[in-house]
Amino acid sequence: MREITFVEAVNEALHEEMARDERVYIFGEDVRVGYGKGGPFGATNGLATRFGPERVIDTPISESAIAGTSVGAALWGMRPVAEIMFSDFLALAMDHIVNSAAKMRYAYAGEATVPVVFRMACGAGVGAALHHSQSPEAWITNVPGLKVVMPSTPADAKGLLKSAIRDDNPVVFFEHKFLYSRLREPVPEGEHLIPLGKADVKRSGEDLTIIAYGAMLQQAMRAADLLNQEGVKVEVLDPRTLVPLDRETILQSVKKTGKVIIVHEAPTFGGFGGEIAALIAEEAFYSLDAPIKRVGAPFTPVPASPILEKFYLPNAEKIVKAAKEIME
Amino acid sequence: MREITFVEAVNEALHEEMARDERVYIFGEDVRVGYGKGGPFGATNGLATRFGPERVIDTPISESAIAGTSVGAALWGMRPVAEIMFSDFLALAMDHIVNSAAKMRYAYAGEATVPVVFRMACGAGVGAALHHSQSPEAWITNVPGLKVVMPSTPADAKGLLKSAIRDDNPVVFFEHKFLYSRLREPVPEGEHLIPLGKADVKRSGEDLTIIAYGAMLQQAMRAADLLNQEGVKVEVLDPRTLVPLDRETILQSVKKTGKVIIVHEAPTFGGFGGEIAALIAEEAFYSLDAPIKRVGAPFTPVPASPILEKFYLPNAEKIVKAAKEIME
Amino acid sequence: MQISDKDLLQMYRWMVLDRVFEEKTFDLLKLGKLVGFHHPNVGQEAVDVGTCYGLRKDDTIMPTHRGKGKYLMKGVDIKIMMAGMFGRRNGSGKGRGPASHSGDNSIGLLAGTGLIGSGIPISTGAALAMKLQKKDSVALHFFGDGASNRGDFHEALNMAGVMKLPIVYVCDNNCYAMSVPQSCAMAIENIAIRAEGYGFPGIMVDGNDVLAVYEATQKAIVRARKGEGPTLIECKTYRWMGHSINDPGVYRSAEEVAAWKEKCPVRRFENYLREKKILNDAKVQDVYKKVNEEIEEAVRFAESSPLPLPEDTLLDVYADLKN
Amino acid sequence: MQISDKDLLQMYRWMVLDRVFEEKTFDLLKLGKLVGFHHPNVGQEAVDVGTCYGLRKDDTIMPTHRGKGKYLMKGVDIKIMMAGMFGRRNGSGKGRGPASHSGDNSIGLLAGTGLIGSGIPISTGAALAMKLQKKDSVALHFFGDGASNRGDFHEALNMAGVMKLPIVYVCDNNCYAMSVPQSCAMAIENIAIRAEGYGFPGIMVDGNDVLAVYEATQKAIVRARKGEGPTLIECKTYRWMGHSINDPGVYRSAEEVAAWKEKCPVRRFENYLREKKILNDAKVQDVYKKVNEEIEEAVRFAESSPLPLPEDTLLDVYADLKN
Ligand SMILES: Cc1ncc(C[n+]2csc(CCOP(=O)(O)OP(=O)(O)O)c2C)c(N)n1
Ligand SMILES: Cc1ncc(C[n+]2csc(CCOP(=O)(O)OP(=O)(O)O)c2C)c(N)n1
Ligand SMILES: [Mg+2]
Ligand SMILES: [Mg+2]
Repeated sequence: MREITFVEAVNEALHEEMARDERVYIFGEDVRVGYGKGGPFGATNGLATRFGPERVIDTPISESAIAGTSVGAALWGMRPVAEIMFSDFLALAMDHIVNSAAKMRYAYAGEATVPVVFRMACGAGVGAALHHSQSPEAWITNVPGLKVVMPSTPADAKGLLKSAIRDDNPVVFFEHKFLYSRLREPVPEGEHLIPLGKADVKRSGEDLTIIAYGAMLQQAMRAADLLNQEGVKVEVLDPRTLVPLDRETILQSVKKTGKVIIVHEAPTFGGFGGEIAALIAEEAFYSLDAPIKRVGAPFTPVPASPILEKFYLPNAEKIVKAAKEIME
Repeated sequence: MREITFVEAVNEALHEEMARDERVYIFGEDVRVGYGKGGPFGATNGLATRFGPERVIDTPISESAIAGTSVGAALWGMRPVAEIMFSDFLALAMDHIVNSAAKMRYAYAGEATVPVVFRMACGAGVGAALHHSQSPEAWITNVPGLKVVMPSTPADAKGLLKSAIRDDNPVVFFEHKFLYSRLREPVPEGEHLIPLGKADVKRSGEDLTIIAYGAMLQQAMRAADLLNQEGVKVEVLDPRTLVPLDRETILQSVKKTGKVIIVHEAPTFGGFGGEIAALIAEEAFYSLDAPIKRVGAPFTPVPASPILEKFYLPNAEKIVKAAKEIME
Repeated sequence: MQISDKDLLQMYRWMVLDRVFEEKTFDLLKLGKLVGFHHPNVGQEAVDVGTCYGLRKDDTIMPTHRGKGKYLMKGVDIKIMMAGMFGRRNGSGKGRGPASHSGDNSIGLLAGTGLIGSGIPISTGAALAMKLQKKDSVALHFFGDGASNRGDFHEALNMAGVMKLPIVYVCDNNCYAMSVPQSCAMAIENIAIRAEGYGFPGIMVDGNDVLAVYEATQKAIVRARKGEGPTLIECKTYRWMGHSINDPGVYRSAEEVAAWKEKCPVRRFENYLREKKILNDAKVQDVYKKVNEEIEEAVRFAESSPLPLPEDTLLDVYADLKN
Repeated sequence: MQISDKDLLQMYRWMVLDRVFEEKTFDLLKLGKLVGFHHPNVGQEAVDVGTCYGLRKDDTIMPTHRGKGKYLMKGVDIKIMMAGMFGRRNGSGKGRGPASHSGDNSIGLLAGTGLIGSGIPISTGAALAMKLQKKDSVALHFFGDGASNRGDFHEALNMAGVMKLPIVYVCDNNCYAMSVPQSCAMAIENIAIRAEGYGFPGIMVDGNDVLAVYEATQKAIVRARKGEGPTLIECKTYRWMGHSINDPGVYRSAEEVAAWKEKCPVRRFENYLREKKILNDAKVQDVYKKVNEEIEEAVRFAESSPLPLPEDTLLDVYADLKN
């Protein structure tokens, strides 16, 4: 299979869905031209020339209205793909994501759908500092009405984004910017759909489950390699969708291995890992034979210096260390 | 000791702190007059007449600027108490809470403090429906740099609010609107300070720990009574401050009882209870002799109808049911 | 502007309905019969009727929290609205959403949210959809003087201006946002001038003159349908009652309220129609009688409608997932 | 406005420093020596110098993401700034925060955030503090044309207007927000007119004419110090380079860029001073020489400065708590 980068996979999904359904349009800052290849990251490359500026719309710097108008257009028959350039700016669009999009169907008592996707680039590792590097998924996972997706591979990015655009619910779609051009992998051409709400076992093993998503999946896979060298058979599970969470696949894996480490890039405290840990501590308690470990960032903003950022980020070594603590 | 209501306790704290420190001022919508007694709930009663309209400032409907200007004023020597009328509107002030207030000290590399309190009325139970009833604490507990407080009793409300105003960090202070005029209890007069970051054991017991905050504390206490009648000795623990969380007191209690139920009013999924559960599943794992239970709201918006709202809200009966599941 | 006698009478009937509905539901509210928040619109009827009269089904409106007149004019069945206010299972919102923030796409009623001002971009998005769909429908969006200070007002109007969207922004300027007078919330007198900053016209009208409101709206609608872009219309009016049932209104003088009551938009329109011989005592009585009957029937319908089932709580969160 | 020759020379020196600093650091950026984002300010120097010249220590400024001239003029040590850009432990931000969003209360430098427009209420809050403290200091706030479309612009300017706060809003209108031309982001040409909607004056100046900018700013500052409220000053200018190092600038024509380079603010001011016989070849060379030396020295300082320690990550999150 041909290999493409993460951002190319995102771009391919957008191309295909715009070609398939003319209700789909792109709405955000610098999406038309950007740095010459569509946006600052190239995610919207070629869309404006192919589909015209009517369907690939550059907006003013107005994150709240980008989100809010997208809710309105979705209510009125369109399927907007709204782009929030950096997921840190989710804070500016927060009201329309949590109070408008998420609650509309309920307010309409089921008589409306809100098929909008909010795409946003998240994560650290590229030296973008405290206001352009956050992993804010936990800000919105307590909000009923939203789906929340965070792919970890190019193939998943394509398949999940296509599904998100076809979904009749509001979907917040996090794309990790570290992966954009750094991760190149095989991605199926054409129709390739991955259902929202299905986790993926990226590697099977019997001794320990590592649950990781976003850029942390790569670190979990590396950690699994390292641990394998010491004879520990690791299962690596990627939830892919955080809301709805694939509880069954998670519980199945933990019931098999009895040990679990949950990894995410956001600070550990208050992060989405807590939800996964709580689920396991309630539903798979009797299968557990060691404490549930979480590996995340310390409770600080993302620092600007690369030296500090490296210290800040969770990585394979930190995962291995956590594993050793519970494998004893 | 004289008894006052929850909102009177809040009001008393504001009076005392404004009298003590002239850098403290109140900033928000309808805080001066409101419905005649200071704001829609009476929290700012008497402040404008006592301290003048210069220090009790009615603002336009501009939640983002209420928060943002408060950050600026705090940086420049003031100690603002900003009021966001309903905590659902936190979504509008989100950027300045998570990206401005929380990160300023870090951006200044320690050379500035941001002593601002964001007060807001949270919670359901008063028929205020989906946009005026949320418990959004989990939206901001993954954000380093903030302190997050949610008192459960009038005495705690007074003592914690006074401490929050004196704190040099940004504090988000949730006041449960169901408690405002419904809960009347003894509150110490004058100087009464409760340190942020200290949990409170509201009732001691050996068989089961119930951790609950906000309006749920009352339900936990009721549940403890009910369980007591069946011979179960319940310890009820109120974290009071969610960030920083008093890990020691929580772990101590769970290590003693071996069983824990975590209760909050927000939807269970993705709620702050996950953090508490994860803490326990990691640090007190070997003391646990039953699954960790969480009791929260279902994963829906807060419904408008009182019948539905009653079904929605966690309560003592639901807590007792959860207890029975793990006491077997 | 030429308006037929029939239309004038219809408009009058709506004015009366709006007035009586708001008064009646406020009484019901005081009796504890309604669920949720309600913000009476008494005194502001001319804005409702002048803007909503003659809209097409494929035009959208998004009313504010204040009053139910716009909903009814856009086509919400008065019984369904009343049942919603009573929190019944068959009413607007069906007990899940509040009656005043429920929508209905089939009649072009967009739901707002309980957040003042946040509806502005949502309506603007509907206008964007209309434009992308190459339709000549129009979005009408309502908001108060207070809402015009929200960032969303600015972001949405600016977007609508630069994208030339088919939308009419109607500001119900009733002089107050809860207890806060306009002068305490902005340094300007005329909110309409803000439109200049977005590159489209801003117009002020006497919000107690239903025909002036109607004329201004119709002009703006024509402009929007032709693809010439948005208009902001500021209607100067006043709310007679407190912000809500909890509000004794201590922040304004009895004289101020009395002076505005003198300018009653319903009576003013009635007098005008009497002068034009379109109305007389008998006709007025007839209108009131029918309106009262209609409302009474709606109340009966609502009171005999079923309450929601507790488990309804769990419905309609997602289009596909079940709780 | 009378300005002494000494002041004019000082201003010229700042113009040159600004220009050379931005060019030099852009070269360093290309060499991979700097950490974080940098947005070169070349072409916009007259705004920096015309606004920041002559400010008091107790006045505040909050610059934008673009350029370092304002920071240096307000009193950030050039060595410390450079060390910050190199990500050193003793530099602005100390490796925790980026050099361009670090603040220093002792010199009236407010830190912004990386969110375009979000600084506007923060500066406005500092102005509120000044007013509450009954000081006659002034806050100067900078933002781009793009930022003026953020809701925070609206909310903050409205608040400042109604509260008559001592603040001067300076819009660096350089015609683009990243790749988006002003015409694509708003339907108006002059952002200054938005001030009318907030009840205070909006003024347009040629942003490449340092003296015009200076004069407008000084007037606004006097007004603010007297308690008469805010002013919005729109400076029309242009950025010569891409938005950032990643931006080849394909969205604008070579002719457009060339035409604006013709209007170079540094050369223009230089010519003016030459005509006034305040400058001559020798003096110009001397200014450039000294500026270059100063910058070289700052680079040497930065390069020999210590890198942060990994554990520094954990510092300064809370005033009291330790990680
Ligand atoms: C974002 C937000 N802030 C505050 C409130 C509380 N609130 C409800 S109505 C209202 C006043 C609105 O004033 P205006 O827009 O003038 O409309 P009016 O009530 O006068 O019709 C306020 C402040 C809210 N619902 N949403
Ligand atoms: C809220 C927000 N949206 C988007 C961005 C990404 N961004 C950084 S600079 C910029 C353009 C800003 O334009 P303008 O305000 O005109 O300033 P200029 O760069 O032209 O000096 C954008 C869109 C951001 N940092 N913050
Ligand atoms: Mg009003
Ligand atoms: Mg610009």
